[in-house]
Amino acid sequence: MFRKLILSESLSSQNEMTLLTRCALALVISILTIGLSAALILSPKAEPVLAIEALDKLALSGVENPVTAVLLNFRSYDTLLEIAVLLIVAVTMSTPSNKQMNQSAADTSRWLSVNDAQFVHPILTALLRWLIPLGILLSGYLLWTGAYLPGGAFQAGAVLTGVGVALAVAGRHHFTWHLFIARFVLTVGLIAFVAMAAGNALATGIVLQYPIEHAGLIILLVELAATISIAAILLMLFTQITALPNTSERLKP
Amino acid sequence: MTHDLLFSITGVVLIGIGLFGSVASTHIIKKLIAINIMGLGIFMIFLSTARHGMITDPIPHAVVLTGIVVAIAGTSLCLWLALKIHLLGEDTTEEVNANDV
Amino acid sequence: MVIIVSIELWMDVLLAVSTVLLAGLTLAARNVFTAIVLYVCLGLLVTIIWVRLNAWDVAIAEAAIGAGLTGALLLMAWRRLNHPVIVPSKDAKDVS
Amino acid sequence: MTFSNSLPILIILSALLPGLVTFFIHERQVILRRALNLGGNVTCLVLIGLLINGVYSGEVFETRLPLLPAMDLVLHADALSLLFVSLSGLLWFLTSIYAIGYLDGTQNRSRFFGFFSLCVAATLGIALAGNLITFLIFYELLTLTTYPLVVHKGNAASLRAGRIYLAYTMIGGALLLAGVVWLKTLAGSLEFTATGVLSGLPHLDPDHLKIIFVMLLTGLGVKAALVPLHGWLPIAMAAPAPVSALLHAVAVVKAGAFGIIRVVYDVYGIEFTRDLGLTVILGAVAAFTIVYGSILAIYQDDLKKRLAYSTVSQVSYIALGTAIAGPIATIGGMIHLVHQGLMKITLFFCAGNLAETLKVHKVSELNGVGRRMPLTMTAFTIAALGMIGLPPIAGFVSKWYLGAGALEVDAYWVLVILAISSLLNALYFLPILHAAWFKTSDTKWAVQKTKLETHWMLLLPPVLTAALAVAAGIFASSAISPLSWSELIAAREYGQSIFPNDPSAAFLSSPWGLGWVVLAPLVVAVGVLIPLTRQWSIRLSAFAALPALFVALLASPTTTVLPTLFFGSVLTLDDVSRVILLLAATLWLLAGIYAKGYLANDAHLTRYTLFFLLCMAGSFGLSLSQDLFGFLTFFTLMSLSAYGVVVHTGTEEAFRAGKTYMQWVVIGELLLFAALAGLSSAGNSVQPLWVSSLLLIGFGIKAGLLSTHFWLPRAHPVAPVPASAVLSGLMVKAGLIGWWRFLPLGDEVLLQPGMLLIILGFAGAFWAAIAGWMQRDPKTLLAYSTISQMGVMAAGVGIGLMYPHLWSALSAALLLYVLHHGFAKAALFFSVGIAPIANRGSHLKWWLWFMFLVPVITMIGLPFTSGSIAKATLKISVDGIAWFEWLLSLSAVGTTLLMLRFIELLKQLPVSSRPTSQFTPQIIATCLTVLIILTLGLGVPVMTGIQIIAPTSISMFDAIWPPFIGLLLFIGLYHFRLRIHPVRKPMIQSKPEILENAWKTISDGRTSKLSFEVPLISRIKRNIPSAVEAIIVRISQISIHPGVVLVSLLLCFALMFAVGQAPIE
Amino acid sequence: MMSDLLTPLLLPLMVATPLIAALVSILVGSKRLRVGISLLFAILQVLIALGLVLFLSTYQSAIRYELGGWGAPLGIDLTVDGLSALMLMLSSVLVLVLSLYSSQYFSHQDSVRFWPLWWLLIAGLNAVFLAADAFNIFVALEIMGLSAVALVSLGGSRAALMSALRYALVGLLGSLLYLLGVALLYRAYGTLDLLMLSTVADHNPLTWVSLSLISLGLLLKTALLPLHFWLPAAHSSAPAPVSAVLSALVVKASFYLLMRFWFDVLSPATNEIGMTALGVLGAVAIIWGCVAALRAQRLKLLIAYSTVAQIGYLFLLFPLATASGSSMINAGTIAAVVYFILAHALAKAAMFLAAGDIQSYYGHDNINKLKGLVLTLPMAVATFAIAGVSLIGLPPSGGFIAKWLLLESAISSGKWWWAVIMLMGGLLAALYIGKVLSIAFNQDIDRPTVHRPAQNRSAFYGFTLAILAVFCGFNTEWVLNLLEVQFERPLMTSGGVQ
Repeated sequence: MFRKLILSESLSSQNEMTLLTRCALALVISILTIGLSAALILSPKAEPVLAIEALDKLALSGVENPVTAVLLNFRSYDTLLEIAVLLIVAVTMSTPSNKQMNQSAADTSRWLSVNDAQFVHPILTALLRWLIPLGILLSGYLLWTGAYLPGGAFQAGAVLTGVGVALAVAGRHHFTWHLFIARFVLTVGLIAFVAMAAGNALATGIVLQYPIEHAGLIILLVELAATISIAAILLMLFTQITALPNTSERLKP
Repeated sequence: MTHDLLFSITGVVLIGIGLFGSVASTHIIKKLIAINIMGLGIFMIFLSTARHGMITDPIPHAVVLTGIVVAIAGTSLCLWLALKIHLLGEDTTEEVNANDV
Repeated sequence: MVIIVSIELWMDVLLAVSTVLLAGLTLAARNVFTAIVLYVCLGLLVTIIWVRLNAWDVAIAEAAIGAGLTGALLLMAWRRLNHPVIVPSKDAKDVS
Repeated sequence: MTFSNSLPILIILSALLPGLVTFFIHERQVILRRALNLGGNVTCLVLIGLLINGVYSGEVFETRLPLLPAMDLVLHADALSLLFVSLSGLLWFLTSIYAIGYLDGTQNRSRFFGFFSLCVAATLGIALAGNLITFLIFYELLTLTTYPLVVHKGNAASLRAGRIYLAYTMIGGALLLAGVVWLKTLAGSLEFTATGVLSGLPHLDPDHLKIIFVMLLTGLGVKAALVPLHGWLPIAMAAPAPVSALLHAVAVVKAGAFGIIRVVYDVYGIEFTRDLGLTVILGAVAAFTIVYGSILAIYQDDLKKRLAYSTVSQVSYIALGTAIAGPIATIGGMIHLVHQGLMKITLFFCAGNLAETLKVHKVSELNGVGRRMPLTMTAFTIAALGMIGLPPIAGFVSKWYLGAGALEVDAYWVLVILAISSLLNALYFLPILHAAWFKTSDTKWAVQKTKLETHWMLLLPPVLTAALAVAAGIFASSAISPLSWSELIAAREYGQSIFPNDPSAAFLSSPWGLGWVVLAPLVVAVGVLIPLTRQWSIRLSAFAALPALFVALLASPTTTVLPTLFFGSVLTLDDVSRVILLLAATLWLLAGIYAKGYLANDAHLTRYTLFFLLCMAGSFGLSLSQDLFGFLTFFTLMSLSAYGVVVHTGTEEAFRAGKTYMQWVVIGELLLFAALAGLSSAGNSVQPLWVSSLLLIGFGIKAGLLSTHFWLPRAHPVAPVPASAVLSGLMVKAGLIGWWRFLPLGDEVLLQPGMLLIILGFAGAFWAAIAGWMQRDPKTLLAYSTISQMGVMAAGVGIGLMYPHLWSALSAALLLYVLHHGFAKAALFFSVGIAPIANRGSHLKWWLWFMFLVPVITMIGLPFTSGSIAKATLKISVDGIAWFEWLLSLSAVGTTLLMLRFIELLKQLPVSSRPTSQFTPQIIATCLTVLIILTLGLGVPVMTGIQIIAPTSISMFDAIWPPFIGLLLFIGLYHFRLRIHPVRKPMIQSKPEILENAWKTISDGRTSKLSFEVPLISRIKRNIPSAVEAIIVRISQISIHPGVVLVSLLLCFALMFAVGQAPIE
Repeated sequence: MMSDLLTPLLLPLMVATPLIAALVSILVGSKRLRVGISLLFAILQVLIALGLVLFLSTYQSAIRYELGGWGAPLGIDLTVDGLSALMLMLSSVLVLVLSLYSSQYFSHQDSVRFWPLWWLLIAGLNAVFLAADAFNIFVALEIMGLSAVALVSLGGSRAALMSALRYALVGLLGSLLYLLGVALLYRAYGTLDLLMLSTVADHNPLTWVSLSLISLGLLLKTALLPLHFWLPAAHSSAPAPVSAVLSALVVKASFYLLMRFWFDVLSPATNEIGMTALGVLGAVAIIWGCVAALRAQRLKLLIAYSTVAQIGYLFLLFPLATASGSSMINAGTIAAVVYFILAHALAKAAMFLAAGDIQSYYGHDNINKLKGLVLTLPMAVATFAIAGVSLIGLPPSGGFIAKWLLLESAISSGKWWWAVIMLMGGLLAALYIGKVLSIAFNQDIDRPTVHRPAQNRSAFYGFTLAILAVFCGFNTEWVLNLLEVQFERPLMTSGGVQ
């Protein structure tokens, strides 16, 4: 079922599955969906016992926004693993230092360096002067309100990535990711989380259990670190994909 | 009460479409889109269970958030792999190598 | 229990049907570019559904990551995939 | 971990650890590797020694390691495991010495010796396994460790062999695993208990057990090479020699057989298996394998392949032993485990030696190899004879117990199988021996550089194992011999107390008294073998008979019992054996003196003297020994060494005569084996009819009875004169002694055998007379006269069988007749030797002719000669059976006819050119014999105390009329013979030719390249029509010949007469 | 007393150590330092696992650790019982040996990316074995899947990348199906915790649908026959230590989850037909895997197909476990399958390491060109042979014990046809291993072209793994009574399981 994988659009047309198989497949899947929806309709929804319990314990969690409480307090282990997932993808894409990108001009000594790209987007550079501060402001706001209103690390991180992407697309700036500072920024989220877990274990004897009084502050700090690293990782995803050299580095025979 | 039932049904339909798309389409990007649609469907079922009239259950929200991040991570990894293969340049159609059934 | 036939319900039914249609269209699209664009629209539509389902955090995240970043990634990847690969001969690097 | 439960695991580790360490030793560190290996061997043997005396003193050794919740790895040393452990330990020691010698200079030896020790560790594990699971684990480990050994050489053939070996053993292993698991679920724990685990458990569904048994049997059958599963064994011959030696003699094949024993005895329990009827399946498969393997072996030209097929058949003896569910058969099966191991490993060592030093692989290339590698070939001969089952060597002991065990449960078909397989063994081993020793080698081999024929490491093991095989045979009933061990096991298996051994004579007299009689010639024979004392002992060889003569004449009647020898052999000197010993001693003495002159400048004198002495020892032993095993051993020793003498001259004709002689000897051997086995198992109850008839025919072959006499007229004349003198004079009498000892003469009436004997006897007498008369060569004539005289004696014994009350007088008469005939015939043969001088007309002529006439006259039985006295006493002892007297006199007519013809032929002998001085020893010997004949006529009653009625007038007349008629007949026929065209070749010869053809077609099958079984069947199909057609042609020729008509007339006349006269009461 | 206070802490530590190791190996610059630290962490991980196992075997009670102190339904718990302790022990030991092997297997360039991914994969593995929350399992599966894909793509060749892409797509689809199953469960029972689910779950259509969805997702990841197309390419083109860990542990982790869901969590929803269906698929997998292995031209491909076959063996557990009709899960079969996992993991890892050596020495691993291997790489051949012994299930290896227990339970439950399939599988395995061995022993060849001088040190690790595979055949007592340690079911309202 996954045997055929086409990369270039031109070839994808002739390799379509034959009509017959498509119909058969459609038939099977529609039966499955009808079955599933029937099961859904028939069986009653469970009482929101868990929801009530979560909302009761919200006070203890140190934040008002129930989603952030669940994310960073009740089920903080999930979020920890979540950031680890992001880190995996970041690591796979990190190119070792000596394999030089072919943007010769870019200065590879600094994380964010300005290069004199020949073609610069006039409109985009103009827009940037407005967009970047706005983006940063917005992500800071989202981070801060996360505790009380919908918002939080992931959303703030996403907005920050948007800013970064705009910068990269504009063409004047170039990110190099193999420096220590870059690698540190990528891992700061996970490091903060693990440090918090260990710290809590010392403080309250149970891993990932916040001391009640400082919960809010610790959560905020961790969210900050998480936002930075999420933003960095997502930005890296984007730049690495776009920055892949166009010439084919055919593997040594 | 019927709102969430309606949305869970759409979620299921989305899953169906996503599954069909992921299997039927051959181009890597269309496959990834289909998989993302399927993810959206699942999230829709999750979130439709979250709404109980007045109380909204935060657990599914956290789950869906994590789900979205995982989805983006998976998709970007696949794209990166696809590009690396593309850059190796040879024949772009996936030729089934001889002894690999 | 009487189903309150209210405006919201109709709005929701419309929303649901349009999402399903849009999803169908994205996959039925012939070329990849339209598929990506339609997917971005689908992302936005789904963000509205999340709002209807009172899941605000998810809506923001979906808008930023689901619609924004994934769409951008797919577009960039699509562009790189369609460019013919220049075997490392002597000519200059790609200008784009 | 006390010592008692750590010893088994220590034994296995002593093999395992050196193996593992050797893997890491570098190729070049030879000394370290050898030290490690031999060190491991020695420690293992020491530990086994400790184990043996531990178990012997009743201590229990068991190691228990937890393996699975309900089962653990158990190593338990009981008597049965001890048998196999000691065998493996010992043979591993010898094989590793052999391997070191065989492989030095080749590459990756560390790997070889590593796997070699692992393989032995697995075998030890199998031996010591306490329950079926441990057995299975080590069984599979054995497969794994033996595969790299089989593919050691790495060439295509060994790889193919490895692949096939793996295929067979893997499937076998899977079936075994399934069987064991199924059994485990049914029966819970599978500990090996003495009388079987399953017999105790109630409510076990029998047909489940049957299916499991078949599965286990197939699993084990692969390794035990039962027929359908034996395919891998011959192909695995591609492995190097030490591997095929260890694999086929000790490790793999025995593991399978051992497994079968374990399953039948310790898992199912022998009675339970028998009730389930499973022993029938096992027995059938084993029997078929035995026969099939032997037949295949005949057709293999490659030596190792032939040995492989012989292993296939031999191992099934063990299975057969287990299948015959009797205590004695069990012992047979178990000791065969050890004996076959010893013998087979010797054979493989020798095969390896031949391949290694002379690059000889094919049986057809073996001509004369005995001369080039005497030691190896002697070991090979001993082992081969052992495999055939000839007495002194170990093989006989196990076959004897198998036979006796079979009769105990009266499974007669087993006896038939044993006989057939021994015959087949002879068919494929004897040609090798014959080619090796008696044929001259046409290919020239690598000249022998070293003092010894090959590297000492290659020579020592086969010689040692051959010695062990012989020792296991000779000292069978000693304490530590495998036989007593297996009795211990069988007793445990059957839960009975140790049952009494058979013929253990109670009384005991002076130790080694009569032993010296037999030992003297053997000592001198050894002297001949050793180069320094060779010349001296050849000169002395004649006087080796003196002690026997001294004992026969002067010693008082005594008995000597040698408990350790064979099964406790008993030598007694009573009046019968005294007379025979007297005859034997004198004849050997005279023949010895005569040979001095006759063979003075013979090239093969040493070989002749060796066989001469062995034959002498055999005959002395034969006459004295009372117990079955002893008698049969000496009987075989005598007949085998006689072969050496018969083919001494080395002419083509001698070889053919030797071959026929050997064929009949082997057939006789088998019949006697079966008969004596029957006799021993029948114990003291009435002797069953088939036993006595087998005895009759078996000894009849030796005594040259009519239908089985073919070898005699061809073998005797071909031998040198002194030898044929003894052959005719004494060895033929062995048959008679046999009847004497074993037939129930004098105590019960055996009508039919007696009748048969009389008919055959007299028919033989008349027929031989006619046939002898037609001969051209005096020695053949004398052979025919022996047949006729033996016929008369046989008839006498027949009368003894029919009228037991006459036997006491009759035996005395027969003794006298034996003496008379012995000396007379010897004198006649001697005269043939010196006739050439007499014809030359030297001054001695008249004196020589007188000496020739004396034996002739005594043979004819003229009055005042020992002949007439013997015939008269015989007539009187029969007191009044008229027809017997008539026939006796008629036979006298025949003898006279023969004697006259003899004189005529003597005259025609060519004149010899050698100076008379060289003939002096021959003349002295003939004078002595003639002197004895004369004194015999007069002095015998004084010495032997037999009362003789004074020669009355009637007896005088009786003594005269038969020779007179004989003379008339001779003159009449003289003319008749001149007119018919000279007879090409005596027509009576023709029958052996048919046999000859049949034999050639079967045995020559091997010269054609027979690689696989299918062409064999087509070959037989092609041959049968040609053999049948030849027979028909021959018969047609015979019938038209006038002589034949005359003879058949006479025959039926004699028969009618005899039958008519038989007393009706 | 002191020890039982600290031991629960070991559980989170078990997940934390690999994460910390990953972080450190990202930040650290030089390769030598990175390798040194990794080995340190590997040893630490083995010690923790040992601590857990010893605690369990002495106190015979499972441990449950509530992260964040919130308790089961709301918070996430980490649990360890006999089965997971064993799996942790196995994976830590294997990881230690494989880390030693890969310390000098990778060039500097690759090792930058290898070590972090390696540790993240192990973090995922440990998280799966410790998880007690349905969604947590999803995230852990995701970590494991993505890092595995990344490690496979390290191979660098086009085949490696293509198989990595296909593996990624399969992984994503599998995870999503699993998530859908979890969503349905949450919708029906309102809780994500497995223990709570097991008490509440009963036989209604929704549970059955979710179970089948979860199973479908996990089957995709375990590569049972119809869904196995991605495994051979992925496992054979990945670098040696990666393919070893993939075959030995990653595939087994999803099987472990299947066992958890089918026997612990949603056992009321399981029915006879489902069980036998899995059994039949397993049987077909055995036969098909062996046949494909026989036909494979490359050594690593052969070993990968043999993994497909051996996975078939594992699925024989389902028809046999509840064969006796009663809902009682007979412990014998579970023990047998655990033994299979143990023996197969060690043997397969040893084989892949041997194949790795052969590949680095010859430059290719085309079986037909490997004549005379026994002369050039004796240690590799020894490893391959010994591991082969355990795969075929010949005594004295662990494989034999596993086969024995499985055969015994098959025959005692009267379903002998499974036993026949097992025996057939053993023989077929013997075929393809025999094929390789007979080529290796073939010595009449000229000198092979040396690609890279064989460092026999690296062969040593494969050899130790093979020896371990054989030695775990001995005193099985200790392993079997460790498996007895299970959670005592809180006897809640719905009938519960035992």
